Amino acid sequence: MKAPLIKSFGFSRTLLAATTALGLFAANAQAADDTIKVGVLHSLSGTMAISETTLKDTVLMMIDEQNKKGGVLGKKLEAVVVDPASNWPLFAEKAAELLEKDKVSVVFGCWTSVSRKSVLPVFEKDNGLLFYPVQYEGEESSKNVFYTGAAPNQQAIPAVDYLMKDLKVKRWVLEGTDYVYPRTTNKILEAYLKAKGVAASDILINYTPFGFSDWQSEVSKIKAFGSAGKKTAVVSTINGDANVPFYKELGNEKISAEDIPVVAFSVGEEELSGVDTKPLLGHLAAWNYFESIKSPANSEFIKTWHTFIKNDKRTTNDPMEATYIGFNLWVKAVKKAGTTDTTKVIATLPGLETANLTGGSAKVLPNHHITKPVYIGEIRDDGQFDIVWQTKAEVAGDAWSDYLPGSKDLEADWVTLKCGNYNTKTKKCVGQTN
Amino acid sequence: MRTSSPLMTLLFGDFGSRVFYALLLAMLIVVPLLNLGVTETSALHLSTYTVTLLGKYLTYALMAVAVDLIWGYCGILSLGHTAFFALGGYAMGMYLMRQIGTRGVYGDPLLPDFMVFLNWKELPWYWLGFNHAAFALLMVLLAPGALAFCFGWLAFRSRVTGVYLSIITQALTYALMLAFFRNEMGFGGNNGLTDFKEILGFDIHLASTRIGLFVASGIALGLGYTACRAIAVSRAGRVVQAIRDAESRTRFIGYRVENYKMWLFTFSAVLSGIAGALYVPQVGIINPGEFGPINSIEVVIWVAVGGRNTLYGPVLGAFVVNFAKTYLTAALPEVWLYALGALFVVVTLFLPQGIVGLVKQLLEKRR
Amino acid sequence: MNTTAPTPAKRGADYFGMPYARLLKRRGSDAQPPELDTSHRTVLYLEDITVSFDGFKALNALTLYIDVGELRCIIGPNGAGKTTMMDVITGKTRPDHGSAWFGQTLDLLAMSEPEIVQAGIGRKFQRPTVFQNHTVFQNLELAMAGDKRVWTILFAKLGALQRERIEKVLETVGLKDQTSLLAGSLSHGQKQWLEIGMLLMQEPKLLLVDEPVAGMTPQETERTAELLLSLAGERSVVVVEHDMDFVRSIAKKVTVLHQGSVLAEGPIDEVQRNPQVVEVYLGE
Amino acid sequence: MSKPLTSQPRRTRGWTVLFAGAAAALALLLGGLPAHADDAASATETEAVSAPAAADLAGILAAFAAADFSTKDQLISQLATLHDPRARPILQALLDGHLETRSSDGKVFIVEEYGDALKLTDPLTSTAAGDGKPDDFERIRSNNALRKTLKVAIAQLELADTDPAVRIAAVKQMRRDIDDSTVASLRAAFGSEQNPKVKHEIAVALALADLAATDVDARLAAVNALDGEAATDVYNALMPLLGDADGKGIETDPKVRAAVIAAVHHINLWRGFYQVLDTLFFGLSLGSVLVLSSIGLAITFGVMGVINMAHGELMMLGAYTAYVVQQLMPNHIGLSIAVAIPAAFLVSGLAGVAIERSIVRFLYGRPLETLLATFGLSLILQQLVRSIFSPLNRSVTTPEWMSGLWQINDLFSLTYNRLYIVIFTLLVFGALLLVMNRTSLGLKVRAVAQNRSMAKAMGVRTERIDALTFGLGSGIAGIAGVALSQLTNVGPNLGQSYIIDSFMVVVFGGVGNLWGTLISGMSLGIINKLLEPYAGAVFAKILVLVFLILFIQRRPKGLFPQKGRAAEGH
Repeated sequence: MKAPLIKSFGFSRTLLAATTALGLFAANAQAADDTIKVGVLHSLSGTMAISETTLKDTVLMMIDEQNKKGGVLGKKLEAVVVDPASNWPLFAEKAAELLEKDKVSVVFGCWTSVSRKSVLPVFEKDNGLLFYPVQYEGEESSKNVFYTGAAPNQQAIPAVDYLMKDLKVKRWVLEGTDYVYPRTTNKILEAYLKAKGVAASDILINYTPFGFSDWQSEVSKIKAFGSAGKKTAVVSTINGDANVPFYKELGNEKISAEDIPVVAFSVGEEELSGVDTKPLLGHLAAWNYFESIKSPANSEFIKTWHTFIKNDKRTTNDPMEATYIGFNLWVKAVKKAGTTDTTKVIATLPGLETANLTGGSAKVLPNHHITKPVYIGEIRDDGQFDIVWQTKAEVAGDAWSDYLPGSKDLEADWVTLKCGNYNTKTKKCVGQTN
Repeated sequence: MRTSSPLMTLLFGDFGSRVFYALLLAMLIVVPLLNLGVTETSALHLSTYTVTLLGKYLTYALMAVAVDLIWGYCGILSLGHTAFFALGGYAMGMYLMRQIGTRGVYGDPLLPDFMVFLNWKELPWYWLGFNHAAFALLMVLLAPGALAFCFGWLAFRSRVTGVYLSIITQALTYALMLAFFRNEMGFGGNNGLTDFKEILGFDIHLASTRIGLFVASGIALGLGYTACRAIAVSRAGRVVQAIRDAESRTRFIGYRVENYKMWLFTFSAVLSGIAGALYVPQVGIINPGEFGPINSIEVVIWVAVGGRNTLYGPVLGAFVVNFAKTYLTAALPEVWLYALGALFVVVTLFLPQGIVGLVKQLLEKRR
Repeated sequence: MNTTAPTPAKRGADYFGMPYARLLKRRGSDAQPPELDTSHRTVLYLEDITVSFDGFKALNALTLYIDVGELRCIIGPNGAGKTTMMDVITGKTRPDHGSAWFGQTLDLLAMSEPEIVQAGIGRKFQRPTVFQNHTVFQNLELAMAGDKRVWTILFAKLGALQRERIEKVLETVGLKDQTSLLAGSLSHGQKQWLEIGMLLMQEPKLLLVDEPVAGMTPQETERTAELLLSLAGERSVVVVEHDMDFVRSIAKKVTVLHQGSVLAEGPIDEVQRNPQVVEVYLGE
Repeated sequence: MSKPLTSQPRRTRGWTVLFAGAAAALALLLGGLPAHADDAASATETEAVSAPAAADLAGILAAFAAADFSTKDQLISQLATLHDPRARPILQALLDGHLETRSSDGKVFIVEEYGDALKLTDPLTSTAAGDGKPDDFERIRSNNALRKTLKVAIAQLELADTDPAVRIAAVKQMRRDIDDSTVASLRAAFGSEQNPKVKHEIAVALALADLAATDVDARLAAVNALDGEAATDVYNALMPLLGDADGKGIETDPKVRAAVIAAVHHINLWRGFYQVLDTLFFGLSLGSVLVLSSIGLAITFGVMGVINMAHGELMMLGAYTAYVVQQLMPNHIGLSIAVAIPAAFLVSGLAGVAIERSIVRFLYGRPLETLLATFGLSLILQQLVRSIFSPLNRSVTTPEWMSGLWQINDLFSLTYNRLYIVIFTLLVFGALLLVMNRTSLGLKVRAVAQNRSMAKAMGVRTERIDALTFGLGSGIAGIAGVALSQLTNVGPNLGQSYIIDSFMVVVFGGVGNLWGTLISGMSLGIINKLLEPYAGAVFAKILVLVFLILFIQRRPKGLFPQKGRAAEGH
């Protein structure tokens, strides 16, 4: 019984079988010539699906709209949607799949910092083009990535300025989820506050894990910290799911915005649509876009969105605007460059300008960040925001923070210096160059 | 040549193993050929993406074999085996981080980037030594091994069995996940370790390095498989299966059941650690998510889908489930979870012996 | 009752069910089986053993002695404590109170299950427990006396002498024709014999046999009786059984357990006439 | 301990009472006029520069429509000093967001939502002014600073309320923002106040104001008066006198400083005491959540031995049921919870029965395989919910009676939702205990669990019992989901975040023992909360897990193991 079986699995046959099997993998989906492929790399399942699914829909909507206008360069756009399932290594794998197998011209995607960090080497190696639409911690500038969300100086610092000047806040709780965005933002804020003369004992920094749901102790800690006779505010970089129980606890503990206002950097209209907002009245959020901002472009956008998603109750939010800006910038760049070739598109992008949804314009800077206005809104009882403060002009995004010792000498400039990480002291470029 | 030598029996003693060795060898020859030997324009060319993907599957397969050794043969259902996988991965990741040197964004020769912006002044003691490949390799084996040994020593001596054991293994990996999420731990928190540049002096993004890693994973799988099989067919392997079938009886004929379990568990953990160490450079990131209890359950599912207590079944299972996942997340991104969930339900309900069992049944029927 | 000394159960709770001292003592002990001293012609001493589960006393100050080479039958109604007694002897259950010695020198309460087996006590369970997925031969091979440490067993090979011993036991229990069958495919009676065979492979000084003929055909029962009789003498055999006919066919001395302690002890005829025994068996 | 404070919303409904109160307020304010008038005069001097000249109510109201926030602030102050009984409801409406302007003519109304329409009240005449369409009106918005001003302004008017409780609340409200005008009205009220409790609160307020006096004796008297008070605002006021880290702002007089130190010390003693109580309560409430989420598992896993990885998803179904019920009855939020509980029990219970009949029953005796199958099922259920309800979180409104705080005294309060969840957990537990111990279903369930074949022989329809038991466990998971919907996100990931903890609780308590589950859940909750202040939230959880792992080593069968022969098996 044994001998013939060994024979039957002789190498020639096995090799043939194996080759056929591998052929399945090798079958490259050759890009059809009449379309331009656009990759969408947002989690549709797992923990991040809550936030990212909306962005996938936004990109699909934008593609739809663009195709109605006749596409780009005479070709229709074709979306390639994949699901990295909130799994970070899978993000890298899916990025490689989009770039190497599907040969997409551009990718819109990622939400969390770790997903962006995970795909970064892939984009740099394959010379891909990624538009990243979420506010983030900065400390990065890649040739292949355009950051259309806010850098810390476009969100955190203006918000703190507002609290300090307009609300006369003297005592600060920096409450965040324990990951890189809050850590970095809080480091920057801590340095900034200290530079403004706030004593170390008036700053409380606290971290909780992802999805944290039992806020009783933390909130009572905040309450106790806030009862020292100085106006206290909470700067919240709490992420995602942990927000709802946090605000519920705040509401139940009757910590009102008049006593201890909470200004959040990750809570927008979409997050609030999952919360009963009555107890949150008056708490703050800092963004570069609010759905309630009145402008013709915004009304148009909201209308298109409602039609596309077939639901009048769906809200819009800041990362959606960032996606909108990123998409329009890419279309402009492709039209200007006359090709979808990534090297040429990347070279074309800096300096381009497109209208944002709030009446201003977004300009691509040499450091691959864009200019954005900063708004501070108070939560209304209908889950929307009242704008209580805004910057006079758009703020330029800063890749490297001036308030961190490691990065204050660093500069990103892909136009003249051709470097994302140039040390102005040593005059050297670290890492990727152009 | 004596074909009936114990070694030959060990290697080619059963049909499944022969198929396994043949396919593995074929893969190790064909894949590099199609990637490096065929021009990119050819239809036969295998992209580096595919090579990396296959390399990842190979490490998953090794992990599945390790889990099968303790579950299929000894009846220990560990729902925390990714803890060892991730530890091995972190050991490798730490080595790769140290290899970055001054090429990090802040150009610090000693500290990884995440330490620089968190204001760490010096390298924590547990990072020392990881700049040497040999030390890192030792840690790949030692870290998971030591943890498994301690855990096994505690758990098996006090006769924690069955469901209880499964659940505390889950607690173990869950606790580790939470711990590694903490930025204070010095392992990069949620972002983990990423942005690797080179391994053993080779650029990690080069196709040839990828092939090297792929081949290394294949060899590791082959050796790991052989070692597991050697254990399985030895008298110790029979003792282990005896423990699975009738633990009390085994104890009452004079075996120290806890020692057998402990050593087997430790060995399996070391194999998982090796799998993790090979996994990390291929996917390019290791973060605490790898400790996730859900991941552990998925590994168990690969084993079940392939067919446990066979060693080759889990290899098949790892490939089938992960290929399905890769394919479906791109082809049907909205509904792939239905398909995957249904696969698990159907396999457990209708294929208690997995795909391998089904094939066996069909072959027997034909005869 | 001795109230000052810690009861074994309390001591047992110190760490993983055994005190540190014992933990240390156990190192390497499975290589060298301890010496059995039966110079007083008694192989097993059970004195004042009490075991309770949730207040229910499964054993109540049980005292029992077994002589060298003796074949003793233990009978008693359900719940009399027969199986619990075996559990105590083999180290599976730790008593709340009392002492158990194997020969003059070995304190059973201080030994782990494998140690007790190595010392020479073999046990057959009530339900036949054999390794279903191993062949009959492999079952016996696994049970064979010898060094059972992991490393040794991993590289163990079967020598000619050992093969001979297995063949001999196969003959004794009458399973020669089933050598390479999977144990799971044996009949109920054959499994019982295989289990006895596995005990024999351990070369025990004391055999504990729990209900060996339950569910057997009359022919099988008869064969089992012969087998057990042939085993006594060389070693001590303790049989727990319900089947009075079977007990009568093999026993010289019978112990009757009732509610966890000894009700009567003596030759079978004498015991059967004991009015208390009659009441326990017939009155309920 | 004082009575719980009546909350703002309750009073808003009793407008008729307030009108009466406002009349009295007018009288009282006139009585306290001398002090006040000076004050108002000095205030108007500065305001006159920027504020629109609008002396009467109609003028102020008209000015509101186009005012920015700082102008609104001044308008509110003017309203409050008008001594017009009509001002009170206007301020309240503004605070509640019920003051709107009609786009067509800019006229201001107090509105009330009435289905799709608005019921209008003319604030000038306090009479009904017909209905309107929401689209025709624009709300006069307020912000944080404005709301604070509003509350203080209303409080000033409320100082003359007939209900002492309202007056106390008013004083406390005013204490939050003490300035010359509030001090003046407080002094006036102090003289005429008869109720000793209210008088005491006013005295505290005045003492707080005196802390800033230039006269040392006045300060000393104020500090001494405050010694023994424990309210947060007192603490807030005393603490800065001790100076911050750099010694800035420190009280200069040594006698006063000593008195402050003593007073703060007294408060700190009480704070420490209540902090312990707080922590224990936090522990109990966390424990209750753990118990709730694991008690269904104690049935399916503990009694039946089924490892149901979809247990979390059954909770999720319960939470979504709560959401759907609320969508169906948007006007009866309070009632919806009561309806949701049985509904969730049914939905999850039926889902459980379906799971048992279609999957689990084929896998009895293979517990580890049920784990795999139910894990697959949990993936399907999650995705199903994503497909039906979208991946976004759903908003479940907390009913009025469940939100807020039970202020037992100045330093100690319990949040209602946590309190109710503790009670609810105990109720569910008690009910389950009754079912298991006192009903024939419970008897049969236990019989089947202990000896299936014997139970079958005695005529128990074991298949039916299996399905019902699984349904019962699942139904309780659904109920737990309703409770969780009040605490956390209602989203597709709800179940996953609780599943591991649930298994830990059951195993720690001892499988098959309901009491064990209760005690283990509660003690894990308390241990966690005791550790949290020292170790931080994450590390506390890690410590608890490590503790659990070690505990299981020592007692492999949990806190309350099943004993006897049946539990051991061969």
